Amino acid sequence: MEEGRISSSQLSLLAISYLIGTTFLLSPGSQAKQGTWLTILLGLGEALIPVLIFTTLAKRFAGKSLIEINDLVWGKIVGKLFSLVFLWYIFHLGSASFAIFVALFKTTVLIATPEVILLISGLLSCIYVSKKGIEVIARTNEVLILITVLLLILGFLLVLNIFNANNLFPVIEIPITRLLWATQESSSLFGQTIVFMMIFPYLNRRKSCTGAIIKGLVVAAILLMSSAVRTTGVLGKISESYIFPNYETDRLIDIGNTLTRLEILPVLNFLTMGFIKSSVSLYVTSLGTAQLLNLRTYRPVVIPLGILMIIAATQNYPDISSHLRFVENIHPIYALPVQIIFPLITLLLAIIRRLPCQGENQ
Amino acid sequence: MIRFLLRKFGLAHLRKESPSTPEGKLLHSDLEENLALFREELGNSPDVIIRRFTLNLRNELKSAVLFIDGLIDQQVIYDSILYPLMIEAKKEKWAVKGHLIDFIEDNLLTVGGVDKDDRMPGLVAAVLAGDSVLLVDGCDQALAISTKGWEKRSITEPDTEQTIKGPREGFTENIRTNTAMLRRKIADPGLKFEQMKIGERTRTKVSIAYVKGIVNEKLVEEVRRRLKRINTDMVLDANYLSEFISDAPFSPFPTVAFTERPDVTAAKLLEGRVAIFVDGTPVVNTAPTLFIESFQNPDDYNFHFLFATMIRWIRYLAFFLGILLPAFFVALTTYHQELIPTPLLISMAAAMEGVPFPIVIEVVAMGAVFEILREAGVRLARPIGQTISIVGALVIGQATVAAGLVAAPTVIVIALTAIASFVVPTQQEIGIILRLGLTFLAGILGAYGILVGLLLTLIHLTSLRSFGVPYLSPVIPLSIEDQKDVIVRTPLWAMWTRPRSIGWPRPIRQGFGQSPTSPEETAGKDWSRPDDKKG
Amino acid sequence: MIFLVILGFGLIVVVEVPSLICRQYWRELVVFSFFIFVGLLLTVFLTLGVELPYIDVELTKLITGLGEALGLKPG
Amino acid sequence: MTRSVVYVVKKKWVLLVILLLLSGCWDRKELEKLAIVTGIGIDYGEEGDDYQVSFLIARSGEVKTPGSSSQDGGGGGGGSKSVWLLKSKGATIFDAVRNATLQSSRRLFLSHNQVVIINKEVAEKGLLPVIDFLIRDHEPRLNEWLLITREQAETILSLESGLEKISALAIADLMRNYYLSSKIRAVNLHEFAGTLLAKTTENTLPIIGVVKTDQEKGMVIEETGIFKSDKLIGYLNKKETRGLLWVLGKTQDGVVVVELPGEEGKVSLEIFGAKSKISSKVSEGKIRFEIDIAEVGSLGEQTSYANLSSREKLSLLENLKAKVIVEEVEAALKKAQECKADIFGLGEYLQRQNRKEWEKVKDNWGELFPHLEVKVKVKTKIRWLGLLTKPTILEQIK
Repeated sequence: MEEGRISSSQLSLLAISYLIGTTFLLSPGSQAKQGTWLTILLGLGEALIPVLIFTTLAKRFAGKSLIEINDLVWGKIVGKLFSLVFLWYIFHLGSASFAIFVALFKTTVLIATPEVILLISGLLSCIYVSKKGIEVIARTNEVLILITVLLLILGFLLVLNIFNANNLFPVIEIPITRLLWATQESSSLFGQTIVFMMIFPYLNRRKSCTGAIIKGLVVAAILLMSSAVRTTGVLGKISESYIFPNYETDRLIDIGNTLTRLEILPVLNFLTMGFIKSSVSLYVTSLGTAQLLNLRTYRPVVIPLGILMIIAATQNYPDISSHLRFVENIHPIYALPVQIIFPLITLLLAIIRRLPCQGENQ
Repeated sequence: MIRFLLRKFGLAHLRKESPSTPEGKLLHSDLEENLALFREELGNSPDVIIRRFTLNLRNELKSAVLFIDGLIDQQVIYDSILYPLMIEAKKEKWAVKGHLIDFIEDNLLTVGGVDKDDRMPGLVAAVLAGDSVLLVDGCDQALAISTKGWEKRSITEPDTEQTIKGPREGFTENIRTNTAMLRRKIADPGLKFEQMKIGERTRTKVSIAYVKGIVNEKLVEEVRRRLKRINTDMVLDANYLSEFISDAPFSPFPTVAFTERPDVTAAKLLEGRVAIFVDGTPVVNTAPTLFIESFQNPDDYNFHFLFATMIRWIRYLAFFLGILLPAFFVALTTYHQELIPTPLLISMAAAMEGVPFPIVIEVVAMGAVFEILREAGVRLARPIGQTISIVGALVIGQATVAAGLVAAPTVIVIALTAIASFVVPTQQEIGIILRLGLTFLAGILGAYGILVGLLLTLIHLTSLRSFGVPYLSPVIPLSIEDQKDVIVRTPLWAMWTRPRSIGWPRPIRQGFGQSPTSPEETAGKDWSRPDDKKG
Repeated sequence: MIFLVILGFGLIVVVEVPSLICRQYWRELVVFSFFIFVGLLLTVFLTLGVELPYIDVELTKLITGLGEALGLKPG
Repeated sequence: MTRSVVYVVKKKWVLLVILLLLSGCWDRKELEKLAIVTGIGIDYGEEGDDYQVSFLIARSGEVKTPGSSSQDGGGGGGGSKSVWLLKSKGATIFDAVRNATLQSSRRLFLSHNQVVIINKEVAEKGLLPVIDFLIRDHEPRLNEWLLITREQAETILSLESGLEKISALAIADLMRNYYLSSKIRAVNLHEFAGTLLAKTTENTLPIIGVVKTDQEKGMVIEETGIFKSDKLIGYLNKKETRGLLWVLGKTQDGVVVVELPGEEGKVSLEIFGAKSKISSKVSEGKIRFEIDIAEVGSLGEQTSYANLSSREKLSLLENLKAKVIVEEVEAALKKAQECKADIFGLGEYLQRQNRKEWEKVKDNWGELFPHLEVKVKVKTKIRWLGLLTKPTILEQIK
């Protein structure tokens, strides 16, 4: 079904893009105010639990995707049910990523342009790259992430003149329960890496999946933390009033009254990350659907699922702030079954049933 | 799908039948009959010359030499065929042993290449290729004698790929001259040429060249396979082949490279590539081709590496300017005016005051005008080309701005783009396509449109392969070792491995650590190559 | 508008289906048709201005409902 | 073969979508169809609560470019004006912005707006309704300068600067060069909004006024307004303004003039830069603040005949300078305490340094602030003497 192979470093890079794809704009844990970076760090630690669970599962069934594992462990019917929930979750993530970028564009640069045009033009590239397969996605991502990191460093340097370290203190201004919840929020974002359960079989060294994912998580966390520090340092208290704090930070860039209003460049750059997130989601959803329904190739379902994805994107939320609340309050619970509970019980049952049998593990 | 459609529309008969290979007629033993056969094949063309003479060996034999005027070297025919057969043969009393025709071949003809054949097709092909055919009455075999010789262009510097410090020689139209030039560059017995004839009517000589021991055998096999697959009437130029053998026939990016320079060809062969020579054209195809090859100029290796690196950056910059500048200009002036510094914005707005068209249309129209000028300049005779540029500069540059039809900034942008697009000649065509597409997208969606366009291009590029090698390598997939000739051009003594991205068996190019040092340090140092077979 | 939508979907079908038929991928064809039909239906609904539920809102309802059923207070 | 045909069809499909896309360019705004707003003035309208918003629009047609060969050479002074002051009314700012398009043939473009000048009366009623639009909308920049005026805001915008053609750009440069005198508290929209969100810190904004000479009117930064929340309640004069800047650590350049005891004439001491450190101490339920200011400067000018280039003289000068700075800071403090407005952000220092105490007092900080005990310590240094070692004439010629 998929002939391509990717290396473990490519997987790490994909994980980075997948994680920072949308979170760059809606910085996670921003309810923690100045402590955002701390919640990201704590969330990273917490996210190691689901990551270890599902990578253990993946290693146990090397060469099998989550859908196939579910089928093996749970039998045809229950397994397919689990797989369906998983696929829905990934589908939803992809559509949310579309929706967030449309929201950004509709409020900042392309106000009059119909949503549909933005969605279709974005979808075109996603379909194109998804049909080309995981190898092309991974390679495209290599370029994009390089540019992203360079631009992030540049973005840091450009705001140094308006950076105020005083804004970073006091670190913890909110009650500890709020802080823990914010940690849970960022942890559930890191847990989204479960999407790669579908991609592990195409690693050229299958045993390296844990390391690759954790590397990706750490780098993504560092990037997110640095951008959180930058945002709070530049914006201060007002950062919590903005929907897109990172975007507002770039709006403030002013070097010698010549380099000003550079916000469009970082926005486009974040968009490329969102493009990778949507593409990986679309690819995984298509591949998963094909495996679920025993198709010979996933390519025919890419376009229909892509269309459904952008329809879901328009129907994701009534307004962006309600999505923010969703990410803050509901997503941590919503993600729990997919990220932890299902993989965990699957793993336990596999251990009990002594699956996979000898010789099957190839 | 095409088969499906063809079946559906009953167009199956349009599919070309594979050519039947008839055995060909055998020669008779009678000279006149044989000549009649040739006349039948070649017709009564005035350039087909049949020189009858009497071969005075033991007894008088009617003979004839048949050749095509213009393709042969008269001197060779006289000195090496007619003189020995008509004059020398009489001088001695020969004792002919064995077959007559073999005897002639062995004892009389003083020419390098002689082939014996008894079938018409081979002989006719030989005549058409410039050989002479010797027919002797009573023999049902004939000799095809190599007498090729025609007007040749002398070796000159190629117009399209000029260098400042490099050699001043370029390939010519003659495949033998070309392969000889290559041999002179690479005196290695590993340099192999494999010849084949492609083109049912043109019978063009095509040579695959590679250096055995450096090249990947699978690559050669693949090139051979793709070339053998070709079944066409004519091969007149290198591009006739490359369109048949390229990996991505619809991609506007060139996946087979061209060069007119023997030094470039030699360098590419020694990196493990395969070159394809086509008779009749000074252009040589090399494969596999990487995207970065367009940015590597032979002069890069003739200058100091720091300067070469800087020039290479300029080339990258110019390439991106050539593609992106008009699009950025459109996006900035119609969508993202906030990015322009205020004083500049005000003076730009002043310059565009009263211009009747939207900027996108202005940019596209001016771009089209420029392309027309360029095309006219290329096709016209050189003196008139001068006129074109003056007219272009005056009319387009000055008059339209003065008349208020086009804003001055637009003209500046188009002019800069035009110059920038000439810096990387091999990617020029793709540059034009991309530029136009991106300008349109920028006109619709601003910077977002540019991004979508660039993303699509990037995806396309990453999915491209040239003979199995990813087109963007060694950047994607990243190969740290091969970065020595991408963004920077490292010193030649530091390039101690051949580029790995193409994947040949022996990567070691030279001994490690040969950077020039003082004599004391040099003493006792071993510069032999590390184990060559390891890779 | 509806015309444009149908034209668009028709184009997709024209592009995708022949190769499936050609390779005799019947199963894939069925799945493709199903999804494309759902997509077309939803798009037509959207262009006609039919109010469809929002995913986030429904999920919020579902999860708060579940939480209340379990006696927990969300957030 | 099959694949390649699909590929072609796909390409055509992409082209078709692009053609469809071409049918509309929704957000396109042509450069020559924009009215580039460089300054906004906000006054109350005549009837009721309505705002009158004035826009200073650069008339790009009148701006001379070197290439264009227009008839009336001789700069902007002679011919038509290079700006257009457009006034419009509306119930809210956004309303007024859109009402302006009833008068303007071109679309108002706010992204290059440099200054927002607000009438004093508007500021006294509260700035929140004014700045919300400016922050919420994507077009105005966050680093545009906010200024208050006692005149009508439109009058300020219609002034002509001696050097610049567009007064708003002149005002923006004035703000950017605040450090040359360090007597202006330059605040941009972003900083103002950020301070509004802070629990204890209050805002300050510069006041701009009109200076009249015989022939023309010019602009001048007069003093600094003190805000309580978003309402203007008091003023700092120039001396107090610099007192504020000392505490905020924003003094960069400027001149302190001192008189030498026992000598005629004055000495100007140039400021090269200053740092401030604020520390809070809580003892027996009382909150005390200490402000340490460290300043480095040079001898800029002397009008006396004394040779000042000896260490003793210099340290005398340093002490005098420190005294002036202490005076300035204390004056500012006094004014702030009178207004019950913590314009220095002392509350935030308390929050950082004594979290518990702050939690207790944060809700009635306004009442507590006037009674705070604040100690000011200043360290100054004169490290450079300019290019002279001594005055050209040492003795006064009698």
